[in-house]
Amino acid sequence: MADIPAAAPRRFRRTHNVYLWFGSSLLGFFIFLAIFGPMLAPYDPTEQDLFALLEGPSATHWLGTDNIGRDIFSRILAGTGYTVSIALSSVLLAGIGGVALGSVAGYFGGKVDRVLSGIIDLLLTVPNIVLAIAIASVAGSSAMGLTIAITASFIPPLARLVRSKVIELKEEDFVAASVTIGMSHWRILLHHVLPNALTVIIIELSLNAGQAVLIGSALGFLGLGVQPPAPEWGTMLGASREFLTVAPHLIMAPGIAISLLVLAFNTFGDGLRDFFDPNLEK
Amino acid sequence: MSNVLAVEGLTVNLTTQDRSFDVLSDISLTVAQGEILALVGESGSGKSMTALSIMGLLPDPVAAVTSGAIYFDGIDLARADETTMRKLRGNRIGLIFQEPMTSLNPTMRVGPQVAEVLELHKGLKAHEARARVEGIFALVRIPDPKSRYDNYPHQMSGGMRQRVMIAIALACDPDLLIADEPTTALDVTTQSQILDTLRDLQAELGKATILITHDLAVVAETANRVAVMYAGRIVEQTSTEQLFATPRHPYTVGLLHAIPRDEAMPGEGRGRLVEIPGSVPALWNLPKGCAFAPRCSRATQQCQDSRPSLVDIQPGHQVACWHPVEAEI
Amino acid sequence: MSALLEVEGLTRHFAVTNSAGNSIGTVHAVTDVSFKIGAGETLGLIGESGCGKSTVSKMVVRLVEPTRGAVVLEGEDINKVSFSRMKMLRKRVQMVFQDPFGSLDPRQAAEDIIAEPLLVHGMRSKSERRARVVELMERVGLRADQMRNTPAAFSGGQRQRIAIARALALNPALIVADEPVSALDVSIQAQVVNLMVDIQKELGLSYLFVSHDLGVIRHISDRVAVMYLGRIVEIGRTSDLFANPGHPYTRTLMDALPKPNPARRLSKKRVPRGEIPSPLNPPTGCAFHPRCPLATDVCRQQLPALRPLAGGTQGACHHAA
Amino acid sequence: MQRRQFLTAAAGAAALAALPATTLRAFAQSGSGTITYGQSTSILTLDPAHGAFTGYPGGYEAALLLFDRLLDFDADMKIVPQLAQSYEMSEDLQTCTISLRSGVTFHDGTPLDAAAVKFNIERMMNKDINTTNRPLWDPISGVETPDDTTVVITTSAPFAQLPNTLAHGSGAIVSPAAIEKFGEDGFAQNPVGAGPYELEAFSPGQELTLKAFAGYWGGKPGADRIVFKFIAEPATRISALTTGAVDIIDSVPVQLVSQLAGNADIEVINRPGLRPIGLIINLTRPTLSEVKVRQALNLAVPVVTIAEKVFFGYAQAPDSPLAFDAIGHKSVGELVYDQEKAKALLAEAGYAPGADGIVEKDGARLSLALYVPEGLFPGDVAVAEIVSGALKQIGVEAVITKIEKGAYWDYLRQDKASMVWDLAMFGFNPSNASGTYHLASLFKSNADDNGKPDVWNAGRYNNPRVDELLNLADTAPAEADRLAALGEAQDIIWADAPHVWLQVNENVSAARKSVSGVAVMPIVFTTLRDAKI
Amino acid sequence: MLRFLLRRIASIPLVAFGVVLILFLLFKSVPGDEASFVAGATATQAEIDAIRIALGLDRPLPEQFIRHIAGLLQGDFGYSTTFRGNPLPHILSRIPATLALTASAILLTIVIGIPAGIIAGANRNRWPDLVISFSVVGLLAVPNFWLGMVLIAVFSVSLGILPSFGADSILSLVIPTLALSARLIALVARMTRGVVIEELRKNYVRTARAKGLGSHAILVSHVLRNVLIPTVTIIGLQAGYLLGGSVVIERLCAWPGIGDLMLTAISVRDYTLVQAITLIFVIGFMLINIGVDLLYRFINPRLRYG
Repeated sequence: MADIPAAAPRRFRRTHNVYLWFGSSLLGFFIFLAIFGPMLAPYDPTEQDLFALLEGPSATHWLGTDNIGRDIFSRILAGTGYTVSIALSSVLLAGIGGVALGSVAGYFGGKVDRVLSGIIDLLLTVPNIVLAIAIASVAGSSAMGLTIAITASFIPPLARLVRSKVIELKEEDFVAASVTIGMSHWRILLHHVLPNALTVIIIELSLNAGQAVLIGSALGFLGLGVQPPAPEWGTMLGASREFLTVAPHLIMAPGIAISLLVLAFNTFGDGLRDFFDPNLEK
Repeated sequence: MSNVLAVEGLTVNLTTQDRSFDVLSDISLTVAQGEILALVGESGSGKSMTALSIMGLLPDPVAAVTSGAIYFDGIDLARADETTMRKLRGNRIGLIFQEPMTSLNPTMRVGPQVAEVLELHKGLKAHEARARVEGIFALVRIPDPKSRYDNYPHQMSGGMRQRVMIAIALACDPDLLIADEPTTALDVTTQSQILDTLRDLQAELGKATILITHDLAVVAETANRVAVMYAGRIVEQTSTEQLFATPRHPYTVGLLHAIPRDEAMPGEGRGRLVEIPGSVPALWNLPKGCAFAPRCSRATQQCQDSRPSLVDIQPGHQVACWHPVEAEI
Repeated sequence: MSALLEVEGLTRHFAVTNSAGNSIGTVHAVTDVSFKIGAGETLGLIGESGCGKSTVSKMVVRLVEPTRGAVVLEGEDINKVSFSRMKMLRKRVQMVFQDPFGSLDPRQAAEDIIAEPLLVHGMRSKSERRARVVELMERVGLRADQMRNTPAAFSGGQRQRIAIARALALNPALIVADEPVSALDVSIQAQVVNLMVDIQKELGLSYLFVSHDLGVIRHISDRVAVMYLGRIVEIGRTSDLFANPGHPYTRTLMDALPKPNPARRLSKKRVPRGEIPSPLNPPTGCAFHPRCPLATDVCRQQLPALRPLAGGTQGACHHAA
Repeated sequence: MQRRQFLTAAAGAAALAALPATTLRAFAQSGSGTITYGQSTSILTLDPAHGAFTGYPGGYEAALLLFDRLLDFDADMKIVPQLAQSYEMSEDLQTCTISLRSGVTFHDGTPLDAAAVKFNIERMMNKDINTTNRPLWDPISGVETPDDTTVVITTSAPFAQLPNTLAHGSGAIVSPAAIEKFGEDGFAQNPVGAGPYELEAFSPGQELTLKAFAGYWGGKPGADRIVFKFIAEPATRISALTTGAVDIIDSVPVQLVSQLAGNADIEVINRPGLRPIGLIINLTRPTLSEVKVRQALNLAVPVVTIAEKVFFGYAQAPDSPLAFDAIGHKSVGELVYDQEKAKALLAEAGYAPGADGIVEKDGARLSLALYVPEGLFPGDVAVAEIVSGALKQIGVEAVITKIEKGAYWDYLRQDKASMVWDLAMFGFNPSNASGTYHLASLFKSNADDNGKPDVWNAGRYNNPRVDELLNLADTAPAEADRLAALGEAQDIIWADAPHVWLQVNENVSAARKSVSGVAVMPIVFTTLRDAKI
Repeated sequence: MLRFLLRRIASIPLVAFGVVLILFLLFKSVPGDEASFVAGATATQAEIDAIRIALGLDRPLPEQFIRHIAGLLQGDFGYSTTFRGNPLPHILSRIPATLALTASAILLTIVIGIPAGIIAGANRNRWPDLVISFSVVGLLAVPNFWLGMVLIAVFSVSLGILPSFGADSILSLVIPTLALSARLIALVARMTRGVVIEELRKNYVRTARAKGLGSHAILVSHVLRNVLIPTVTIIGLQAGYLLGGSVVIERLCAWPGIGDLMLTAISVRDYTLVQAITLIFVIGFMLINIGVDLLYRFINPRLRYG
């Protein structure tokens, strides 16, 4: 139907995007918790009650207490901020790095591309959690170290994605058209290529944010995360491992919190993808 | 000559996420044995939909026949169940598609892709089928059929692949052949070769054939009869000679004039082509009256208010127009 | 007529690698192509897929760098000028692409697409730009009230009009049109061809018009060049070429083209032989020899040069009269 | 289709082929006569010269079976002869004469005679080979072998702890022939000793299999085979024990003891340890050089509650710088939890609460950097978190930094300028059981407080009287005098509070009742020497 | 094919060199004194200095790197504090366990993920698809180590029917394999579903329908192979995830592979060992990808008959 104008821009057409609706609500909920969680928490997340250790859920402690008598519910709430902000900031930084590297390599090609792609491919051969573990062990246990580790492990795959998308867009006639009107390459890259790659990048970043939560919590679980007594979820899981047999409820709350947050990022990303391109299959 | 296929008042509805509309409205046509009927029209006119309706290959559940019938050998294909249709497809109705580059399975050798039809419908064993397939390859002018049998599609040129598609369609000696834009994706020299083969096969085998194309020149060189489609309807239907000699529908006239012609003045003058103003309306947003009225220089209030139906204006020449062009050109 | 554009010995070869990165040969996309286009003239470039006509058009606007040869625009070799000079030269040559979907940035409004060349070449005032856009849109038959729509809201024909408006924005001397109407329906094709003809009459610019459609080429061109496997096999005035095609390939093309004449249906036609060889390993000698009814040993061994033929065209054939 | 089946089959075969032999070994083999011990720490090296803190105490426990020593500790840490038939310290505490058991051979058949013992002791004296345990061996100045069964060891100064050294894990006697055969580097993976069990198979960090040594001088040991398996996870260790996959486990997390105790097939074996855990206070910091502040810190931490609640009673609050069972321990005080008094002491020291609740003096907040290793001491991070929480109550901020255990010692033993911590968790295990050794290692003043600490006096405690008393405790000819000196030293150190005293943990192991004779020693080790199945 | 293989294998040392360089620089930037980690807890300054000289840590960085590379070429990965020497034999002895774990995870992924994706794709928007897609969304959100913990809690602790640790019997593989492969199964199922849907839209499927083939026959004899081509690539790309995931899962389940060893190495700051294992992971990843490429060429006739 080459000659039939699309009646309306497609973005106004989709009203049944369950993923986007669900993902953004859940994500909104987590962001709300990240900001207001500490205020809502019934207890100070570091407050200990040595006479109420490893207690199960009760009216006083909704999700029970941990091995030194801290209120798990309060810790989960207080931990939301860590996890959400580490995920978002690392993904944002990785996005900036990945876009810079990938677009320069993809657009300008030639020697620049060979050098940059060489480095990217090299880093891609290191499994990303291994890279993150290695970097975390150097960067040290802190929110900053964790962010650096996750960021660094996400830049290579993002750069590769951006590069291939940029190469694809570079072949488009509208880029050729911009060349023929005398536009500079930097301007073409910034005004025509990157804006058209943006949706792909945003979708990928959103999905990466879910991955960042997973990798961050895995590092926390392995003891490479934040410093105690910060209530980071992965670290909480790592600490509750010892009590798996006596207090299995300890692993439930952080595990479910992580899963829900990942779910939120993933479905939000899927929803965005459906939103921008309903024909793309996941 | 008996009719192999008779389509009567076929209407097909398409439902998308946003809207529901008819892609085909009240289509009636017949194809007789030994006859090539051309369905011609621009993109979106519904010609391919017609082919898919006959084959029962409408995208389910998005598109569905809402009224009308498609009679083939006493069966109403519009109402036949999937089992019946499967027995007909590839067996008694052969279909050739537009894109020979993608219509073959890229991971399967071409011979078995033809043999598959024979094994399915004729119960042949693989080794029996092979001999037959090689024969059919020869029939459709594929040189060196024996070695070509084991080629993968990517090892063949577009023209050869289209011949393989024709071989698939002809393998079971069908009663009806539907060729959907069989040469559109091909270069002009290749197109010429394929059209030549189709004409030869028609002369040899005398199938009832529906040729779907947007190219009136292809119609002129190939078809006996022509149905011109516009916005989901047939607007004119007659013999090829009649259509080119005395087109009656303003749209047909416009199409014929829009082609840069042999007979028209050579280059330097660069006179204007006759253009049809405007563009094809969206099917979900058709005007109340004649769909062509907004682009038609002859349109009157009547054309805008009510839709003309397809009527005989002379024997064997049907036009759907309130103000047909006079029989001269 | 002094030449606006002179193309001399233009050659472009691509190294081809397979998916594993192994070199599997060189594609001879374009070899030794020369032609001239005068002011106000239209040169039609015709050929089947893979003949190199698109590559030629891309080299003329310097989207592809030639392996050898020169593209001389108004006396300057565009591959040898400075960066800033090139920017100025770009104002003189504009391009219209085949795919009206791909050649417009889907995120830009029509106005911004058409105004972009103006902006790039220093028209700072927004109101001036808008005035020019309105003028251009009207010139190509679009309503100015559609200017804020993105390409998705336009039909294929309308998009091609936007592309033409953009090409016109800088008042070029030459427009390279690469299959500008191939993706359009017949009725729309006529509209766009007419538009281009009208504009040429009005502004006196030149076209390099690339197409595989003999009818369109014949209609619009002053002169026609026929390409086969990367080389020009025949070139000449349109009337001469169509009246007396000299090269066997030109004749084959014309024979192969279906005519809207039902009388031809029953007559026996000359059907081309063989298939187009791969440009990866073109045949020796005259590339057309495997398909040529006139071919002899000399055709297999020697590359024919362009020479004047009896019909008034120049053809590269050992045997043509 | 065929191709697909082939691929599937190939992948399957690859997976099976990839399984190591040990992986596929079924439970069947661990039948009669085999004791399987699930250890919380891995065995990486089996050379007694390797201190191997990384694998401590896993390797020591295996060494107890592989190697015999001249002397041994009994269950109460009393020194008893093992390869020695008898030993005698000279009056001046500078010579020890040992009479060897005769006819003892190593697993490789070579004789364990005086020459072999001399070789071993000289090997441990060699600083290039034995890089750890230096305070145990440095005092030794020479070894003589008057005859095949007599060894005379001399020290450069009076050294009452020499028998403790010989009974210590590093005193294990290895086969000189094997050292020669495998080289200094190779021996660690191919150990040959004269213990009741000899090496069968060893994959470092995973599994060690020992089999009964037929030629053992003490007769056939209690099991045909003992398998040491490294299982880091407490929960998996316990499920392994309850399912019978292993017979013995160590380091039962205290929270799981009650669960195990309820199992009729399992016996919990626990023993108070010799390692008091505490926080070394960095005395080079002006704020912390004030004893009132240090006492306030001690008063602020609910140590008794920690012992009872966090460690479920499997720990005690100390009453001395030494653990209860250490030789020479004297009860010198009691740990009181009194935050009001702590606050008062801080106020006396000139601190007043600031805006955020943290006390200040001259505008400087009392904020301390608390360093803690992860996984080196029982509940280390959790205890640090509790301390931090408790100190907050009296207005002292303690910011926790946790360090991988491998790097921790480097942080702890820095020269003065590089000390980044104010409080650092530490616990010293006197593996030769000597209280004198313990206090000397921790509280004897350093030769140069600006450089790295000589031993473990990382906080730079310096009290000449304590130095004097500790010297006396090592050199006084009469045991009573030595003990008195040690007692007084404990009094002084306790009052000076150079550490925040925390807890003395019990060592808890568990065994299936089908296995008997498993013992837990105060020095952390679980010994299987007398284990029977 | 052979040339391709040789070329790919030849690229391994090049990549390995780059990775070695990156790791070398990374770990040289670690704060703290390498020699004192090696020397241990009770070493004196003199001893630490001696070690520094013995290990060549006093030399300029480029020289250290050259020595490092020279050592690697002779199979000497450097001085590991954990093993007091070249860690290579110890790493090699642990490779089979990691291989067994990752191979069984890949196997499970192929056996479950691909069919699930095909079933979902072929029944798009009907209940089998909804069930599978829902599970996929769930599995993709769950951290693998938490899944492992839950599996241990349920099957080992509560039910006592599966061993939770170590590598004693084939049953020991169950929990780590499930925990490791769950996410990959979900990913592969999801991608396969997408590929199936995409393939089903292609023209050759329309041709098959026009031949009179039923949906099942089309799926099996036409679509399957076309689906496998991209799917194999996906599995290859995810091999990195698998190797990385094994680090966490091996630690959780006390599976004696190199991932577990890597964490031990990190906790004792044995960076020689960390670097060596990372290098092994990289080489393993490349080998898997070469294998996948070969398989890809094997399935895809376009590459077999260029």
